[in-house]
Amino acid sequence: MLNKIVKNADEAIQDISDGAVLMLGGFGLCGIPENCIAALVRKGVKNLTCISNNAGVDDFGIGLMLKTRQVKKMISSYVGENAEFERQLLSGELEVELIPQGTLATRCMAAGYGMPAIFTPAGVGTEVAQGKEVREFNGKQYLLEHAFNADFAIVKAWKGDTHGNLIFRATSRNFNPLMAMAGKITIAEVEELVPAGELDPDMIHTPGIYVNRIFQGVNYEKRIEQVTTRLKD
Amino acid sequence: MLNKIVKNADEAIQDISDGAVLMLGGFGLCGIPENCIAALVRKGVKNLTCISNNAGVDDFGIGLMLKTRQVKKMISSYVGENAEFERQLLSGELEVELIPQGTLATRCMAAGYGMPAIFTPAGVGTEVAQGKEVREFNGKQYLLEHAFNADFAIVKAWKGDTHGNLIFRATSRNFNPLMAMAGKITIAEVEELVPAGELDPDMIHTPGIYVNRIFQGVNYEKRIEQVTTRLKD
Amino acid sequence: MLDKFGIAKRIAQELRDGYYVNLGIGIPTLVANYVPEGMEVILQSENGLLGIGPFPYADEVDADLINAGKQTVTTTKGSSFFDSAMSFGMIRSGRVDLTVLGAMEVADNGDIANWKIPGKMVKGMGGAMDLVASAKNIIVAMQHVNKAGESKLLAKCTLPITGLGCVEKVVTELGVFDITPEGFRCVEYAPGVTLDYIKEKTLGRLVIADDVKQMVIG
Amino acid sequence: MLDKFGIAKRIAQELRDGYYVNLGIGIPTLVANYVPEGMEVILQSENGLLGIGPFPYADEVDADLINAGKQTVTTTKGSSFFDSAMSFGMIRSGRVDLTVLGAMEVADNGDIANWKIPGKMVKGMGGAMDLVASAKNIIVAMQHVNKAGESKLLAKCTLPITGLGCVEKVVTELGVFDITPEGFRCVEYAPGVTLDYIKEKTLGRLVIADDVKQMVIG
Repeated sequence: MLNKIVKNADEAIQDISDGAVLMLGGFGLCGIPENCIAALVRKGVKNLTCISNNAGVDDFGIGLMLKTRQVKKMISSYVGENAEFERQLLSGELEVELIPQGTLATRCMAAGYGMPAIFTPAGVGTEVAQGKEVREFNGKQYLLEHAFNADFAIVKAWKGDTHGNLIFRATSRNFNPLMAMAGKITIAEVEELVPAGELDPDMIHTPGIYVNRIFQGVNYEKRIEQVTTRLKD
Repeated sequence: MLNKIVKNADEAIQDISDGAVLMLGGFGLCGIPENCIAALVRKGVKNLTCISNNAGVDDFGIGLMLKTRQVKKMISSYVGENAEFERQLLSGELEVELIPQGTLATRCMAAGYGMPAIFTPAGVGTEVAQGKEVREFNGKQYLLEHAFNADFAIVKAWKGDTHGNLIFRATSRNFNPLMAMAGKITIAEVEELVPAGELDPDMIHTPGIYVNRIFQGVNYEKRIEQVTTRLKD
Repeated sequence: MLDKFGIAKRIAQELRDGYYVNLGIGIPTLVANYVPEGMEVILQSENGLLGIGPFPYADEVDADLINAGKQTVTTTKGSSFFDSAMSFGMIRSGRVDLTVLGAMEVADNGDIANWKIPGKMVKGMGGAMDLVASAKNIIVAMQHVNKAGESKLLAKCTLPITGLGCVEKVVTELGVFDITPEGFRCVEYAPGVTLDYIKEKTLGRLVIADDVKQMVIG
Repeated sequence: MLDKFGIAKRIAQELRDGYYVNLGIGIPTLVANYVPEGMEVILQSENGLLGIGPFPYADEVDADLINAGKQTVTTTKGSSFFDSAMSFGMIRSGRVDLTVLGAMEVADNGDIANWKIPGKMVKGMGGAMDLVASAKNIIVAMQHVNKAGESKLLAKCTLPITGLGCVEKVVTELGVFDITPEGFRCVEYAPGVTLDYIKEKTLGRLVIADDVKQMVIG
């Protein structure tokens, strides 16, 4: 029997140890693996390298792991929403590598697709290009960027089945399916876990082959950074 | 108003002219753009370069265009099902470039993703590597393979909407969404064309931005190469 | 002289029916409010949405549905969701017809700086470097001068570069400027603004178009 | 000596619970019939399916649902469909646990030739070159000798190569051979086959394992 199901986040992350390189899905606070982040804080694992588009806010998302000083290095495209982050960065406690968002996404995809490196024009002529190989194709310059190499990918999906197949909802998809393909071990937390056979095989975003562990998450807060609304006419 | 809808296959392909480079979706006879192939035969356009995983059979699929000598060159991974193909190849009437199936797929994806080239281990040490750059990453060798550059991509989907969004069914998906992203002009024929808003935005395989023309196909034959069945107990 | 709404209105005149458009945060976002009547424009959000709708009613707010500015939004008929690699794939392969961005500085060769001020906390480039390196048609929406009154239209960017030679057009409160081999080419000036004032406030090479005219905004 | 079903049965012993497996056309496909009771193995078809089910009943045949051999198939519980790039992505990134392929020749260093015979019509490599270049665990299922009685286990492939140093194990009608730095290492011989006969029919370097034993198949 395929056995990918774990009881909860604590069991899912139990072998993540100090110094691990993690990928964490989500864009802002949208689609983040809330349960696993909470479990990582409980476990107190340290010196983590976190590859994630953003770094959460002071009291939510990866911000919770920053507060407890568990993160050694962030690899992100945008980190502006977090005062504690800024303090640690300026004091030198935290290392930060900023990379273009499309490059971040594509380096995840490259890992999942077994491509060791990709070419992107993003960052040519900027400080992002420092130390990187530049190559011209058809008169345009591209940077050579390498696939990520992460010990664990931790993603959040809307629905999942016991084979590890995942379906994401709306813009909470973002980096999640890319990271799901890219970790040496992929952990998926889902809002609803169903038996294999209940999801339409045409509608699966991440085939189960990429997912090593899956569990039904609990108590999703799904915090919103900026609630913007319009008035009824 | 977005205006991607064309009446039929003849209108969809009307500006494809002699010498064009075409991508045609499908694996074997599964998921091939039957209507557009028929229209290309009617139009009689010649000297085509066809990028397609297979070359059809004698009397169906791209085989129909081979019979009428419209194809100058096939770029495929497997072409074994076609006697007329073999005759033209051996007589030198037809050029054939054989490339590994994963390389074919990834060179389509590269075009759709704006990546000028990709690295793949497929073909290292074989005649496929002749004249190609070999590069080592992490102790493993890879070939540099370039994105395709096709004038038209012609794909077949199950459902589509008036914005050009596409959904594919079962294994008729294959190369179709990749080629849909890769053509300078993308033409989609669909079994069912619905108004924008009827397809679930989470379940769209090809976002409409990639599709320039769409029409509801007719009279799908959907021929099967090998009907294999089992007996009821 | 234009306010930020005027800048957005003027940029909206660059929209064409059926365009796929990516609007950056700030003034660019406002452009969505001035799509001409009867025109269909599809907004791309690089976090994975084609077809951004208006803000939701209070009872429609959905934490899973945000734009690249992390604001809650809605979908439109014909919307689609996709992952971030496909999102930047469509940007990189030139499928987005128009990109509107803010900037701190633009050089007269089309270089842009909009992500980092030395000495200040760096928040990151987000998708800006991908957009400027890939999009085929980039309009910058920004103030002509900074808070110290210094020109942001320069001969050479002084801030760290976001992308090289990529900007097509700049719209400021003073006018509309095409990037040409001769530098900024002023093709329109805002109501109440003189060409001399524009010359005074522009540090990069500036040429005035023969057919320069006063901007008309609705 | 084994027949093709025996070869498939022996290879089925290499399956492990939860394995994702890609089976090539021919003898490899037969392996699916011998998955041990109670074991769950998920078959990948490189045209875009995880979870290949049995052939359909006549009234279930679906033209949109075929395997890489272009035969009509069915799905299983937990199946998923995907495009060809993702399919080879999962192969290339090493997610497929076991790949079983046919071959025309295998060299004692693990090189494989299985796509082209000079002078004959070349049908193409299909996905074979991707599979052999990427899969981490490749077993070749083939006849030990060709129709002319010549060994297909060679010191060096004479036919055009499909991939270099990639084969882990060869199962033929005569036995089971691991690829090792010393060449083919015979670890099992088929019932009714002598080691001398195997030596006679193997042209590449051959070593006999100390613990070589007769194959046991159900």
